[in-house]
Amino acid sequence: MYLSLTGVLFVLGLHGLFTARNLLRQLLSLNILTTSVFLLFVVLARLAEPLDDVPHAIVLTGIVITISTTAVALALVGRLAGRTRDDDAITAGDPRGDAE
Amino acid sequence: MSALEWIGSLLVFAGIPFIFLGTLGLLRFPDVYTRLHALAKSDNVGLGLVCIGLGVQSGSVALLLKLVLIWVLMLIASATAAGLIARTALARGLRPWGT
Amino acid sequence: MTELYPVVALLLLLNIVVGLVRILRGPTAADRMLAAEMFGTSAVVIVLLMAFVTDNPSLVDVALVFALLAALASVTFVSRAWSAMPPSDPDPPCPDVERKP
Amino acid sequence: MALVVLAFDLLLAAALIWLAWQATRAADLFHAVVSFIVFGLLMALAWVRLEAPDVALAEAAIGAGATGALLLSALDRLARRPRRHAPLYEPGTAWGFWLPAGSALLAMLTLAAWNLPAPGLGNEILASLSASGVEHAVTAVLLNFRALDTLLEIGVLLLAAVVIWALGQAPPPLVPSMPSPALPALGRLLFPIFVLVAAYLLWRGSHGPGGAFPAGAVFGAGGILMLLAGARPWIRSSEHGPWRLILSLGMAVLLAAGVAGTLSGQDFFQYPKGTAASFILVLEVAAGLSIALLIFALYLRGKPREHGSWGAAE
Repeated sequence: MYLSLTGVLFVLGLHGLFTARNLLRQLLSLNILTTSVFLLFVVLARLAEPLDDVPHAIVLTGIVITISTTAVALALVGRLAGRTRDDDAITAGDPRGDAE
Repeated sequence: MSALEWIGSLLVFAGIPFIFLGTLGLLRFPDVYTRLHALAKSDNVGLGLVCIGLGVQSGSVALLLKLVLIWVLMLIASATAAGLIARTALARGLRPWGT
Repeated sequence: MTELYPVVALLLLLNIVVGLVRILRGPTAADRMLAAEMFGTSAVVIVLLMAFVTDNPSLVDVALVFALLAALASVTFVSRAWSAMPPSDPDPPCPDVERKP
Repeated sequence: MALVVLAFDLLLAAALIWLAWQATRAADLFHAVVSFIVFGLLMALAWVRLEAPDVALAEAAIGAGATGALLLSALDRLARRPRRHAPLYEPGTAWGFWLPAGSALLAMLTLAAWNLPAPGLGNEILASLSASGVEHAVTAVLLNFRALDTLLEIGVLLLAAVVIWALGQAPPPLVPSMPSPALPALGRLLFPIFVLVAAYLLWRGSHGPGGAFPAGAVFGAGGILMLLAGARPWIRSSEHGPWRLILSLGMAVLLAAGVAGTLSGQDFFQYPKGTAASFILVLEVAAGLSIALLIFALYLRGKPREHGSWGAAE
């Protein structure tokens, strides 16, 4: 069951990563993609008998790596937004609640 | 089933409806201020009852204290957040409902 | 009585799912943030119940970390994100409830 | 009872998929970010369900705390841009392509996942756990059996901080539209508890879920909270010599421990017999401190300024 969840999240993340025009959205998609891979690791660890702890440790490492990549990407996006006034790549949309 | 476990379970079950009521308020109340009002009070009463109930049920003082710490932390967090959000909302010109 | 705790956890999860409607509908950013905060409370209760059902005291630590970091998201929201949003047009009144005259 | 558990799992999975969808497709950016934060919250519940309390702890500390704060703060740079009616997504990526392609990919992935061999290192870990110096298997893997991974991971964190500093000065934060006296009070009240919980998690690591990563993340989140509450960050360009040292302390100590093994004629990261417990304790403290400061440094989004206004209270 959680295996199929992994697949669905993976596809959703991939879709967002390829089609979103906004860098922050792509970043969120990338994070969802990573989470789905973590989920696969943990599900497989649970299938093993007895419970396998190595994937857990790897996922812990992965979470920390993910936050460092996210932080670097956010800093870069922030710089880009500061540099270019009007760029399609970082069209930030309107973060308020009433868009569209 | 000892008396402590009964009391603990009853407290837990007494706390759950408060959390549901908080969500009801979140969904049905008309503006940010009333929703804040519903959540900040109701949810924390529910959480407090559950924490104390589980602590009583476990029969361990250390665990009870830890659960109470969790409750106090949530109280601090939600009280501050509610105040901050309401203040900022007012400063941004969000008019309370009915005015 | 402990046997009923999984049912309670399920109901609380349902509670969160129902609350997702508020995130979907908004209407203001503050409403979404509030809903997220509410999920924090429910998630803490679910984790605590799970800790008792599975008899795993380390899950209480997970709840503790949740409770500790509950304030962080709302504080960041208020002092960074929300203050930066364009204040020109006022937030719309809630459309799903009729306003009193 | 099994039915209740199944219903719980199904509901959780449905909510996660819905939130992932919202996070990638929602029309407005703030909605997407909040969806992602809630996604992280529910993911922690999923980790708990999947009997991975260590991962749940890390997700709660990093996902709910640091990532949320990072994303929400990033919005302040991006939020000021005028509203534009550009398409949110690449044109030409029609459903006619993505629906079959996604289903096909999904089918292949599921097939592949079913055919993966189940990892079965559990017995080996249990067998060598007594020699590792700690009682908790995940900590043993992280800091003894696979310490190389941890070394490289801290290396990546350090690299991220260096890259961010190299981008230039940290942008000055915005002043909130309505400063509240509650905020500095919150910082003063909560920071000691943050430190206490971080120390507790570090201590727990040797015999239960916990350890350097959640501890460091909680400590770092405490630093972020203090910054939001208007405190001045203590990492100053001119005088942050000691802070630079602590930033690289974890990396240095781990590297030293690894090389020490090699120099004494053993394998890389093989601790002398009987001293593994103390080695791991030293490594945990160093790594925890470093991770805390690194996460804080990541949050600053640039090289700290020497002078000038920092916190909201100034």
